[in-house]
Amino acid sequence: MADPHAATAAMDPLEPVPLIIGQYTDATLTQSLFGHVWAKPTKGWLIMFALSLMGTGILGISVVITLGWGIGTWGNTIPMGWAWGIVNFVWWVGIGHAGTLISAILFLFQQKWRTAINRFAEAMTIFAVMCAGLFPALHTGRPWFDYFLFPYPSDTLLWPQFKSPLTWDVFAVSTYFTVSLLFWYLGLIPDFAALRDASTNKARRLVYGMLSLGWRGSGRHWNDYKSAYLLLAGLATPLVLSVHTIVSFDFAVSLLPGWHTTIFPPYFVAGAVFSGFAMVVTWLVPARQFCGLKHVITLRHLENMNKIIMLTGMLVAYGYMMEHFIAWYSGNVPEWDQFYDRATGNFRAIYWTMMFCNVVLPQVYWFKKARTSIPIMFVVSILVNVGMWSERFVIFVISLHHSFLPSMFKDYVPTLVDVGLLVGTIGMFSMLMLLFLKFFPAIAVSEVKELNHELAHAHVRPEANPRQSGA
Amino acid sequence: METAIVPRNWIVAEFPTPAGLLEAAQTLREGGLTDIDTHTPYPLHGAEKFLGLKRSRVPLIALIGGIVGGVSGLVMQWWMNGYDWPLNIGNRPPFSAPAAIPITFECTVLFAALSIFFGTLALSGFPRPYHPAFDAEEFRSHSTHGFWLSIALPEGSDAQNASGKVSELGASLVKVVQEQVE
Amino acid sequence: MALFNRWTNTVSRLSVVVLFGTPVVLISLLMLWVRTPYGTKQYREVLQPIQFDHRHHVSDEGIECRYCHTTVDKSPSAGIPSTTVCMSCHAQIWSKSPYLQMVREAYFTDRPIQWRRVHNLPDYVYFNHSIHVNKGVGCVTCHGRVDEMPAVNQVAPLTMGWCVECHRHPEPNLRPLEYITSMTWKPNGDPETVGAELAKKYNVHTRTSCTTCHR
Amino acid sequence: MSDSRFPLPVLGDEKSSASVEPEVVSAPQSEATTVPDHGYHKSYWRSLEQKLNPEKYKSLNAREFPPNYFDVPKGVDRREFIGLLGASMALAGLTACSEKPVEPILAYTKNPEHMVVGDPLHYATAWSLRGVGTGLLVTAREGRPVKVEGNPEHPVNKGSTGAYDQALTISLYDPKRGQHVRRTASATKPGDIVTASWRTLREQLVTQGAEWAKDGGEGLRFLMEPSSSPSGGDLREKVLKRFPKAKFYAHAQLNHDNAIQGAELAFGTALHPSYALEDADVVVALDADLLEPLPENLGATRGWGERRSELSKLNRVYAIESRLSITGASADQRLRLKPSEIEGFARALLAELGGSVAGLNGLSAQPGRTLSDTEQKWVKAIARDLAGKPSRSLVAVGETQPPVVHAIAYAINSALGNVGTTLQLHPVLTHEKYSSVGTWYPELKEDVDAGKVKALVITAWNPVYASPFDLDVAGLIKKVPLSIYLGSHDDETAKVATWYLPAQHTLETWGDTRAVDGTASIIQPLIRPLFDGQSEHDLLSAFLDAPEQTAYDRLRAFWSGKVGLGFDAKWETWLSTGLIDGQTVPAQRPALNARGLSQALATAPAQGSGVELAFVPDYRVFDGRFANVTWLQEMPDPITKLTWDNAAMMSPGMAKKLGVDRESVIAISVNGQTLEAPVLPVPGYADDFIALPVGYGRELFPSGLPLGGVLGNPVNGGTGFNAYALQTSAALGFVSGAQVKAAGKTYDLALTQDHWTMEGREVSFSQTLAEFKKEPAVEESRGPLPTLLAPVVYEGYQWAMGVDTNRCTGCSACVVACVAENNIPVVGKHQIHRFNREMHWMRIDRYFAGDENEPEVINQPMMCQHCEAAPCEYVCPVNATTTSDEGLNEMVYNRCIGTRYCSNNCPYKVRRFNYLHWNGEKPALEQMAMNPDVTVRARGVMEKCTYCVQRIERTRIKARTEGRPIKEGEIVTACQQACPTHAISFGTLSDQNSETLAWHKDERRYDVLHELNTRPRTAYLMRVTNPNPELA
Repeated sequence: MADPHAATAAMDPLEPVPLIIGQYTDATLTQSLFGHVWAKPTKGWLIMFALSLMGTGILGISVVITLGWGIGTWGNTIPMGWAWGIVNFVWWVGIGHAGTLISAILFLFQQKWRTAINRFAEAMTIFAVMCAGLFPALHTGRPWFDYFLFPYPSDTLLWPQFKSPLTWDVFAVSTYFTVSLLFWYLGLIPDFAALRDASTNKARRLVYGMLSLGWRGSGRHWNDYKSAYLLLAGLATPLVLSVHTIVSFDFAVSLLPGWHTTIFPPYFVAGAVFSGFAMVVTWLVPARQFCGLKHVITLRHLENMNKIIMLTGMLVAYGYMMEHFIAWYSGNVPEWDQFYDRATGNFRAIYWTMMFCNVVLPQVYWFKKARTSIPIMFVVSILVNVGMWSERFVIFVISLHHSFLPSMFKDYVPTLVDVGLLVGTIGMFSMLMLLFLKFFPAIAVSEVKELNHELAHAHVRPEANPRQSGA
Repeated sequence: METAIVPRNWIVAEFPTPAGLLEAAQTLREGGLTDIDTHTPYPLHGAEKFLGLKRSRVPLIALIGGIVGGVSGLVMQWWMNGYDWPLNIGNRPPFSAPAAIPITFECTVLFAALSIFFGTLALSGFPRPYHPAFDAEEFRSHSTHGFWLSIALPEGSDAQNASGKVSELGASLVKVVQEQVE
Repeated sequence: MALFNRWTNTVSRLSVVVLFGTPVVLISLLMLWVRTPYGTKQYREVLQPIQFDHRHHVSDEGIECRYCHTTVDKSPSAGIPSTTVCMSCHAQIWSKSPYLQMVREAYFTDRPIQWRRVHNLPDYVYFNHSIHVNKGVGCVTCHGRVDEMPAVNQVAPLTMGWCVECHRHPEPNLRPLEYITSMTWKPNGDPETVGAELAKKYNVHTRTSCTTCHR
Repeated sequence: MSDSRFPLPVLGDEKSSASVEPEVVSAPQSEATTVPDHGYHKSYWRSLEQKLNPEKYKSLNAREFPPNYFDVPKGVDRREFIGLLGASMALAGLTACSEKPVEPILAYTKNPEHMVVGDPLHYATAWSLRGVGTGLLVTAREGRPVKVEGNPEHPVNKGSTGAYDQALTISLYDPKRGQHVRRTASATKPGDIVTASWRTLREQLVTQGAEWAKDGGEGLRFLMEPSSSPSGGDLREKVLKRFPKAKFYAHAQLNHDNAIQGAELAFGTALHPSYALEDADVVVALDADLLEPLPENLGATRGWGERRSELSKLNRVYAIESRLSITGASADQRLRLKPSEIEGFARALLAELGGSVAGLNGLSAQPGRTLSDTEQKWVKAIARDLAGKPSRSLVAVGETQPPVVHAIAYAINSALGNVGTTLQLHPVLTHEKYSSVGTWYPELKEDVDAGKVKALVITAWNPVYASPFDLDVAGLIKKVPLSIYLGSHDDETAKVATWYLPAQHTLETWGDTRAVDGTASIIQPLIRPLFDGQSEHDLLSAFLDAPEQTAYDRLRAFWSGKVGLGFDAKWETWLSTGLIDGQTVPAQRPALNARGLSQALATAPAQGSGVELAFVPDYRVFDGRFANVTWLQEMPDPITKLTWDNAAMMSPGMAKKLGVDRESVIAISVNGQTLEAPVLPVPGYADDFIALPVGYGRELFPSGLPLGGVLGNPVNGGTGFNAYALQTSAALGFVSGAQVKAAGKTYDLALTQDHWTMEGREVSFSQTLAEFKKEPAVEESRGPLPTLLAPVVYEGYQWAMGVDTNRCTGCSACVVACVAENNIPVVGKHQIHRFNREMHWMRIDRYFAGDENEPEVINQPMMCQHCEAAPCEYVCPVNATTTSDEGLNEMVYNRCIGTRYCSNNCPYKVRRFNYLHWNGEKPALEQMAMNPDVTVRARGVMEKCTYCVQRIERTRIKARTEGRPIKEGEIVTACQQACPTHAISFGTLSDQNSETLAWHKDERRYDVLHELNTRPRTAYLMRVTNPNPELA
């Protein structure tokens, strides 16, 4: 049922690049979007998967060492009670923000271009938060007592201490993970149903059948489903903002020069979105290539994301500016020393990496060429995450290394285990992403179809109007 | 959920266009058939109106969940730190409202989200792997590209005649399936 | 033919319940268990190398606790009597009894008897007998009717919760010092009021600051 | 220590001594460290080992080298190890899921007198270093000595101690101590080594003694550790009576000879100085480290402290020195001169004073060189100052300066009438007047070469190692057919002697010693010898043809001989007070021997040229005898904050000139010897001058373990270099004309403080008296600040501390005391150097201010400030750290999950984290030193200063059972107790007349980082110096 208007309709006068390239019926969309799920794993995928498995192995080893011998196997010191591990934690949580943000906020703003990438971003969120969650759990001195953090009736009559930002973290991160998971799964249900019905292999059908919970696209269900999805999106939006705000409280609530800053919440959130979008781009570029999704994940999508990267990048830059300005304006000696030390001290290399990757680099996106060039955006997106990692290092480690008493200005060098944990989590993250790309509907198919449908009837509204029923 | 001793008959019919489907659904509903449902790969605009559905109850569930979550989160913090065992934590008040905001908020969101998710599943009676409509092999297209109508026929009504009616309404394919018995 | 049969509906719903129910149940069971005597290791008769019968020594002979546990009112530890204490009587009475073979051996070879610990507090708790005994907490309050135990067993849960309850509200557990070792003393009247008077009299003010017990 | 009399020793004759075997009724609170074990028997160590494991015992004895700590007798091993295992398991919460094993409890078979199980016992005893005694009060827990403190009754140290004293317990439990008697078939063939027993040696000595007696002991030589022991002197006399021709020498590489010779020059008699600084308004220290907490200095140090507290009583200290000593650091004004220039300065001072002070005008002293303008300015100013304070001033000279400089100082002092007031002159109390190598080596060598010497007995500490390279002591010993070495470790000297006897530790032995003023004390043991140890007296008594006596009997016999009637009563008093009455010798007031002195002055002083080297005692290992004392090795050097190593210390200027920096290695050559040493530039050092701390480079104590503690054993020590390798007998103190060049290598130095200045922050305050009078710098840094928080009212006791930075010399005795009291683990060089993970609850921040050549030094002891509005508390997610009802900042190990957030948020960074299971790595023997009142922390928990809460609670319970309030001064924290200058006070602010409250109200009071409004309970008193305006 090719619609004559579809192609033209999909064109937006302001946006030369369409959201869906070419003309598709629902049937053909199904085929093209699920193709990669049914296809045999490609060589490239297998190689990548092997690598990511190795990474996960490194993670396993590092975890065993950490648990077996203690945090002493990390580079942490006094005064650097938190270092590499927490840098990784915040970095991953930050990355975990794009997903829910893209799907939730863009959904609320009715951004059509979201549909192609939200599923993907949500998956990323969940895996990133899983990686992040590892670190707070591991970095305690006695992880087997981490359950002290939860408010359970203990026979010691003791409770957690709710004034501590760490307690807030426990609630924030676990809530965030749960809600993201629910949101993601709710979105997956119709597509699982589609896979159940479209797949040929019986085993697949059974598995997807169970996952789809028996979805049958009923009008009544769609009715509840839509409002549920909308509400979850509505909840997820402030949640995303709250989570990184609370993470930033871990530092803002303390009294360390370089930590004790009111600008942290907005600036952390901006940074989180910044790195999150970058990570999405990093994955989308190859994914659309190898999963044959170029027609739904178009340059327009990528360009939009690059725009957001530039915007958030500038927000972050503003954050840096204010930090430095306040430090100077306050005239507080430790505060000023802190920022002076960041730029000139032992760790200045990392500071300048941060400045380059987060402030200078995104400016290339002023040029449409750069915004729409696949290689450029790929490199930039990776460097942005390097920059964001450095930012966390700068904030956490350097602040601790140069706090109040000069007698306790100490240096920090990570150990192999530290590095292993970072590499390892990246490995685990990639492994999960690859599995997701292989076995899950990487695109919100039903939404794309809906979009396709809408675009097709952009100015050809359904002729029928419901007559008011007497019943 | 319906567990009838006498297996009921169901009619499933595919329509070429969403518009046709909705039209048919409305006509049949006005014809007095109540158990009518549409099955489509994506939500159709205004389907609820054509099917004469009421406003979804999910928002209410969400509200209740949120309130319960928020209150319990706040009370928990006050009771544990402020009442059951108040300790001197760096001269700060045992319970201080500002410090309670984050957790209260998180609890609100968590409870609301959980109630939305499980509320929706409950309303739709999920998980429910089996449905009579699935017995029609062609029905499989409902989740990918087909626009289907399903009618649960009342006891003793004539399936043949009913299906006739449906095809008159422009269904491209009409099937009668019988509900499984446990 | 449908992918799933009708019965799968019930099964799937049940499995959802199980999926979310199991962890909840398990955790709550664990929390219950640590509160039961099994968890706290109460009421277990610990058999000692020598068949020493508190019943006999306390009720039949009417020997007072402090005769053997000499340091209970002046030291953190109540003091396990040295073999000399045993021999002070058993050099005369039952000096030939086979039961006491080990005691005599210990005494003459100068190698102590290996008693087995009954009340085992965690390593990081610093309990002090003397202050409790001097402020009116009787032996029986924590150790139970030792005079009725053939082999001593732990009657109190010895959980931190149990300690804290009394430290928050000691009155009901106070008694006059002259009855401190009595196994049978009962307050005449409401233990609350009696305790309140004693608390004033002995200037009892219990503390719940951490360093009271943890150092 | 409220009561002045301490319980009598439970350790007496063999019989009763059985009862203090460290067996334990495992009281709940001592479980963490002591879990009882199976049968104990009379002699705890040896026979138990034999009983339990005869096979093992044989193999032990057969081993060539003494067993390392894995082989300590099973008894301890299992006991302590399980104890820790138990503790860590309990902490690790494994007990929650696994059955706790039923623990055995062991009662004493026979209750020792005085012993109340679970309560500590304090014994008054003493020990001596280089023959100078200190009165000690040792705490024993169930028979294990666990803590050493000064004896408050002792007239000299009045309860204070130095770091060495504090580390005595751990040196007792040193796993590397010599443990077995060893005999070499012949010194020439050191290869075949047979273990033997003290018995065989004694029998051999008895039989050979008869022969030696024939020629009056012609061939007998004794090289003794300097000793002032009265009974030891008696033994020597007895030995000499039997062997009139035998000879006794003493050896100590760091010794008092110069001071004594100086006295002989000045007064014609050998005298030993000590100083009464409490009476000195003006003190001139010529290369003298008066405040180094050595036994002879503890009195002076306390006196100095008294003069630094009240501004009205402020004294003035001039330090003219080459290196930056703690005295120089605490001085009001410093002048840096090379060691060889000191003499010229002293002569000039003498000449200058000659004009004004009667009695000196006769003396003509030529400086022998032209003094710089600054020097002349100083000479004039000091001279005026001294002359203005007759009998209330003091000129003191360092041990390494030549006798004539001492003589000059004596002359000035006696002319100013200081002798008898600020300068106390005592007759030399050591049996041998001199102990430097030059006084015995030539004579002994002659005799040995002549083949005269048949037997050589060495009890001096390790003369082979601690002697100049140009004297071949080892060769000397090897030439002697029978050489017997009694030493603490199986060390360099032991390797060349035919017999090695492990020496008893001072806490294992009976004996007596005398303090610098002659005050005598009984040394009583607190534990039976852990190993095959013998005491010097045991060894000497083997040379008498008398039946063998136990050390105890011998000692009693000697003293009853002296006292006669009523001895027993006296004896008990002596033991309980730690003092033998009537032994103090009155200070002498000799007349100045002008002729002798002027002869000495006639010879012009030797002039130094080029780079000068000084061989200085190390603040941690002294002359090397404490090289394996981990507590001292990990104690940061008071000035440089260096741990586990020594370094070539020089002025920053000189380092620049050499083009080297911290940690780069230089090659130092002098007298044809070359030594490579890592550089550590230190402000305030004289240029063209290098200070080389002695006592390191002992290959017997190899550094470190594989993986350097990243995954395993945390203890990993540095070794440093052996400075004796450059020392010649001609110049023991300092030598000039050294060649120095960079070796192009680097060597890691583990410093606990990298940044040496305050980086322009107001962390610690210092002003001159004048400035302070005009405008105190601290007014901004105290008092309440506006806050939103509602005030919290504290009822009852409010524990608080005061720290007087003007009294603190930085000597670090408190640091070691804290380690001893609170079971603080040692982490080793690697962990400090690579990770800054030192665990000290108390550190001393040392800041340099001003010019790098004339630095002002401020010491700031830093431990948990016990903030009322503690930043660490509100960030802890599990309530593991809270404020107690008395304002203590409590740390609960068993609740701590180790997020380290508290440490991050602590502005003082005084919290310490157990990154690895330090205590699990502790050798079983060292675990004996643990204090059962303090939890042994497991891996993964935070810890910090608790204000010694275990002492607070113990005292509280004592007071409350007695139904009385806690008395002022009844609670003394470990650091406060040890401090020689009383720079720390502790008490409750609720008591209006408590000293601590007074300090909190003092005009010099300030809070560190006051602007953060953490409301610390620890108040600091700022440093106020009293420099001479003329020199400003």
